[in-house]
Amino acid sequence: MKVAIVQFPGTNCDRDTYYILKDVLQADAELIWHEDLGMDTFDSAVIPGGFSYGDNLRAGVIAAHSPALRQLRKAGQDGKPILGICNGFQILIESGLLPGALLRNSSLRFVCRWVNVRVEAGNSLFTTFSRNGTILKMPIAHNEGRYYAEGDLLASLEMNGQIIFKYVDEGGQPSKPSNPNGSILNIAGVSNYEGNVVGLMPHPERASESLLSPFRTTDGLQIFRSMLRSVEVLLKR
Amino acid sequence: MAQKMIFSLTSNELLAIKDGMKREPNDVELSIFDAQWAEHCSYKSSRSLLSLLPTRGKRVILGPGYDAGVLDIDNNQIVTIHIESHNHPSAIDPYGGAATGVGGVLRDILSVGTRPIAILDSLRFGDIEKSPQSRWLFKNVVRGIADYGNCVGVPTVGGEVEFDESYERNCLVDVVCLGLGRRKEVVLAEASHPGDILILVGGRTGRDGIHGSSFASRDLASGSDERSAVQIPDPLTKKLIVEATLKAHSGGYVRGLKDLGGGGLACALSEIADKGGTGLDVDLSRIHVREDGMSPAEILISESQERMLFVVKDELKDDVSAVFRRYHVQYSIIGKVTSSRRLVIRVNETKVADVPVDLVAHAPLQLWPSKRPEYLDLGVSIEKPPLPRNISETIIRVISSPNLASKKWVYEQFDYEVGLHTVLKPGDSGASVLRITDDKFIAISLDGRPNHCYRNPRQGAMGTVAEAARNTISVGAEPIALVDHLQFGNPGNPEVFWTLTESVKGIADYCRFFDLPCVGGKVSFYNEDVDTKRAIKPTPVIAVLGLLKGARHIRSRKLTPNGRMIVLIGQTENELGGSEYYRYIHGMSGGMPPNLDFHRERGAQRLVADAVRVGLLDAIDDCSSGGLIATISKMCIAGGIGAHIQLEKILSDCKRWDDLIFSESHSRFVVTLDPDKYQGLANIAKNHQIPYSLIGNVEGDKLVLTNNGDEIFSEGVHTLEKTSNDKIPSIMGH
Amino acid sequence: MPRFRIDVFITNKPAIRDPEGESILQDLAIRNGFVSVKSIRTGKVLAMEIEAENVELAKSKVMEMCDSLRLYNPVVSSCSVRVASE
Amino acid sequence: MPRFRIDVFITNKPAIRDPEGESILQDLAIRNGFVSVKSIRTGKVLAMEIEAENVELAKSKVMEMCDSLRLYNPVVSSCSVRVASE
Ligand SMILES: Nc1ncnc2c1ncn2[C@@H]1O[C@H](COP(=O)(O)OP(=O)(O)O)[C@@H](O)[C@H]1O
Ligand SMILES: [Mg+2]
Repeated sequence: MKVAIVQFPGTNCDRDTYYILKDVLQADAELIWHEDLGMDTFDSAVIPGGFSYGDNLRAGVIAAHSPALRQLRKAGQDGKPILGICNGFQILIESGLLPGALLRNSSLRFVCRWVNVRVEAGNSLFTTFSRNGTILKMPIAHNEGRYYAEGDLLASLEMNGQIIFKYVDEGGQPSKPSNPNGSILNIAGVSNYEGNVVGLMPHPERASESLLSPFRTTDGLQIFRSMLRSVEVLLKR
Repeated sequence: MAQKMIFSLTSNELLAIKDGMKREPNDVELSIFDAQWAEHCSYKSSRSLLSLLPTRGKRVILGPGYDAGVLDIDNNQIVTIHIESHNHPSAIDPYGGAATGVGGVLRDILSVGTRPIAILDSLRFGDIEKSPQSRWLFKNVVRGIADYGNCVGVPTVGGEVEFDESYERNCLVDVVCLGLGRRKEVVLAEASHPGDILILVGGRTGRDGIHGSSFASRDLASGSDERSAVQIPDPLTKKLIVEATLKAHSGGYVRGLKDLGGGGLACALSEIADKGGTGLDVDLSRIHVREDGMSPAEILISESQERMLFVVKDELKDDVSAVFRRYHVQYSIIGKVTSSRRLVIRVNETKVADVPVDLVAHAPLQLWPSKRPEYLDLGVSIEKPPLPRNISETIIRVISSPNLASKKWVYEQFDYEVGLHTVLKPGDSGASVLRITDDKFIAISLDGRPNHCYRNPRQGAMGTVAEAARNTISVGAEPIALVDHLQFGNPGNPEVFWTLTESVKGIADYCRFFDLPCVGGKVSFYNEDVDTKRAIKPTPVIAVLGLLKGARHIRSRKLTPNGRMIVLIGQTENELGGSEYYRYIHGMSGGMPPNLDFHRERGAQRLVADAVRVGLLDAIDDCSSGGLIATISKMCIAGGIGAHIQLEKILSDCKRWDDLIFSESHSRFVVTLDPDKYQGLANIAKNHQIPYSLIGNVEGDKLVLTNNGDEIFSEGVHTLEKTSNDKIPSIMGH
Repeated sequence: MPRFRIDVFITNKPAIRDPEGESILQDLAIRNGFVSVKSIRTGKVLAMEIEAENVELAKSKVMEMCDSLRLYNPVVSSCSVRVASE
Repeated sequence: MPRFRIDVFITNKPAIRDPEGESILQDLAIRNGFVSVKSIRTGKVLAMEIEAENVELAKSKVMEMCDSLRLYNPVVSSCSVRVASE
């Protein structure tokens, strides 16, 4: 089982994600420069956070046109689990692997803070270790994270269970003050229709060691563990 | 079209150049001298003073004089540190100026072969409550730092912000960067092997920033069109340069490395040749330029961002080049190292400059007269301000003043997490704590106390170091080194020069007494209003770096559960000169500033360090700006829990409640502990002969002050937090 | 081949909120007395120089690029292309 | 009072670099085969609606606002005002 961690010019959470997968979870992960990505040799991929191509024009849009995305699209169609974190989410949105849009935060400022994220779809490939309603503490750090989708699309996301994560308050409610960027319905992460491609704005890799968590939590590990488990299950099939 | 050259060289300097050259220099040569002999590059006004600072220590591998200080933190690991300012560029283009300031200090850390792992920023502006200009500067400076640091993926983990009228026309934007590397991988800014190849890497050379370094060394012309000084940030290119440089370096390809900062290529070339004891032969026609028709002088002094100079072995140049190509980083092979001890510049075959390295690299010292300012004596004995009638309102106003209010609005714009190092984050404590390994940490605190320095520059500077050191001790670390940044007006003004001299002596005194080496620094002059000639308050800014072993020793200011005792270490004196209380509530700058007694300070620091080591203490914070009340309220807010403080228990000879709670006396800490451990603390305090008093308890959800049983203040911690958090957003509009 | 200057304008669709425009209107313009300003919407311009046989081809090439490279996000923005006046 | 639509354009001055435009040109346009594009510079548009007696007054009011509220930094950027075509 092998996980690709894809690096674009400007990706900056690649080494962090690698550290958590490789050193903390002992998974077979590999950092791979976007030009060299061949998904035939990988069973799963993570697009980590950062500022691919400096967020020029729009976060994620330039990377979305790179040949690596052709590889990832194919892998997605083959059912391989693909996770986009922060800028990775933006890239998946811009390349059409995930639905909707990510707009500039309504505060018009970059925001870095720890938030509560509620698991909406505990049965997804990335949440098998969590249950519906589980609250995960994770930090966000982004400029363009305001999730947006229009009427029909939004309705179908809800209906198909494609909304995977929402920002919530301490009481678990998706309230206005707990929404850090103005996302519609407090959406923090979504999946594709098939459920094997997921993107989220919060950073699970920064929430995977108790030493670095203000709450001594390791909630981010649930997402990575779920992913690794799903890969295993898929491989056995 | 080439711009006309404007030189800032003095007539004495011109004479020295002619003497040294034994002929008339040409314009290209003059432009090299002009760039290298600018204050910014040569330190001609401050060099002799800076030599007062102790720079050696058991952990110091490289001290001042290199791009960054290098410290041994055991097991072959090193930490590097440097501080830079970008005051003048930020004043005219706050966004680009601040951003490129971050870019500059990152390059310094990279230049010694280490990966940048953290940024801190220290910012000073005029009164944002009154001045739209200062709000505009503040907003754009913060955004500039954020956009740059966030994009290159180096976390901004802490800093400070201060607002004071004296910075209305001269904002200060200081950035500290820390790096991490391996001891055997330190690389120097030297070209020491004749035959090696010089490669210029990174962005194209254009006309930006031409005269930037001589510009930084002149007064800031208000309203003038200093377009040429504008530097455009390009963090994406920087990120690629960082990765390419570290990759090339880890391949063992790099023999010397130098960033291009103030003074551009001219300064970089003369410095690497001087340090290496060699000469250089450079062909400007090889350089990748952005604009046509640049003159040789313009190419030499251009301050285009995102460039590095590599010195590599001839036979490795193809391997290195391959690394740059992989990261889409542009490069040109521009020349080679010679043994001539001359800096020879050509355009194709034509020699356009030929100067002796020794001459250009060593600007003649500039000596300035010095005179003690009169205002110092006038302001000492002042009448006490009237006692405020409304205690609650006064306390709330002070602790939510822009200087003391939460800086969440600032640090939430910074990615302070990337890199997985940040254990104590902005807002958690006075110092930030970074993980190096799972049981080795570094702590860093960045502080400036210009209002104390204004009253007494020597005491103020010493106190600034002490405060930064106490902040690192408060999180459980041991201070191992500092860097300083000296920001003053025009050194030609004898009063300014006197305050500079005193400040340096203060820092040096502290370093010597505490055996704390100064491993780097920076000087910024001409921070004065061109029209009124009024200088900023003397502003030495200090970053103290601490080392911490064992995660269990990490402490923060977060108050811990009900029932803990609150102890104030040290004695509260009637010292309110230069205090935030006097400034903000009474508009006063006079009075006696806090006095630093080295023996007492050392005792208090050791007491806390010892108590942490044996596990006696829970929350810790040092007591400084805003006094005891500001410290306690920050501790309550950080912990989300209340406290009861009994003023009559505080050891002090202050007669008035306001003096007592707002005094900024040094050598004090607020600590909390389990009542069972009180005796242990008492024993340690006795060893160090340091006074302490049990002043209250952690309890409830309010901060309550009583005086002999009478409640004089009571406010919910949530309300305090909200008031503190809302202050800056409400001033900034949203 | 001749060169043309084509401007691409990218703006949020009318139905999509534009917090930046709102903030410039409310927090800056109106707050500082410019009350005759009734609305502000922000957008992005890309000023391009392109070689083409004629201006029509230049425009259509740019248009093609806008769509195929997603210079704008069709979910939320619209895009228009104009020949620059001077 | 009549309403006018005025567009404000804010771009880096010609002599000042625009790394964003350079990156869009290199990493997006040229990389994906649009090699006839020779340069791209980015800028910002503010589309305003303003009430004024006539179009000239509308324009000058907008310009005054841009200057006094520092909607752009004259050291780095230039700002121009145009009446929107439709
Ligand atoms: N400019 C800044 N950048 C990043 N963090 C900042 C900045 N200013 C303040 N902070 C953070 O906010 C917290 C409070 O800072 P400050 O008000 O100076 O109090 P103290 O120095 O007592 O902690 C600190 O953790 C500090 O690092
Ligand atoms: Mg401080």
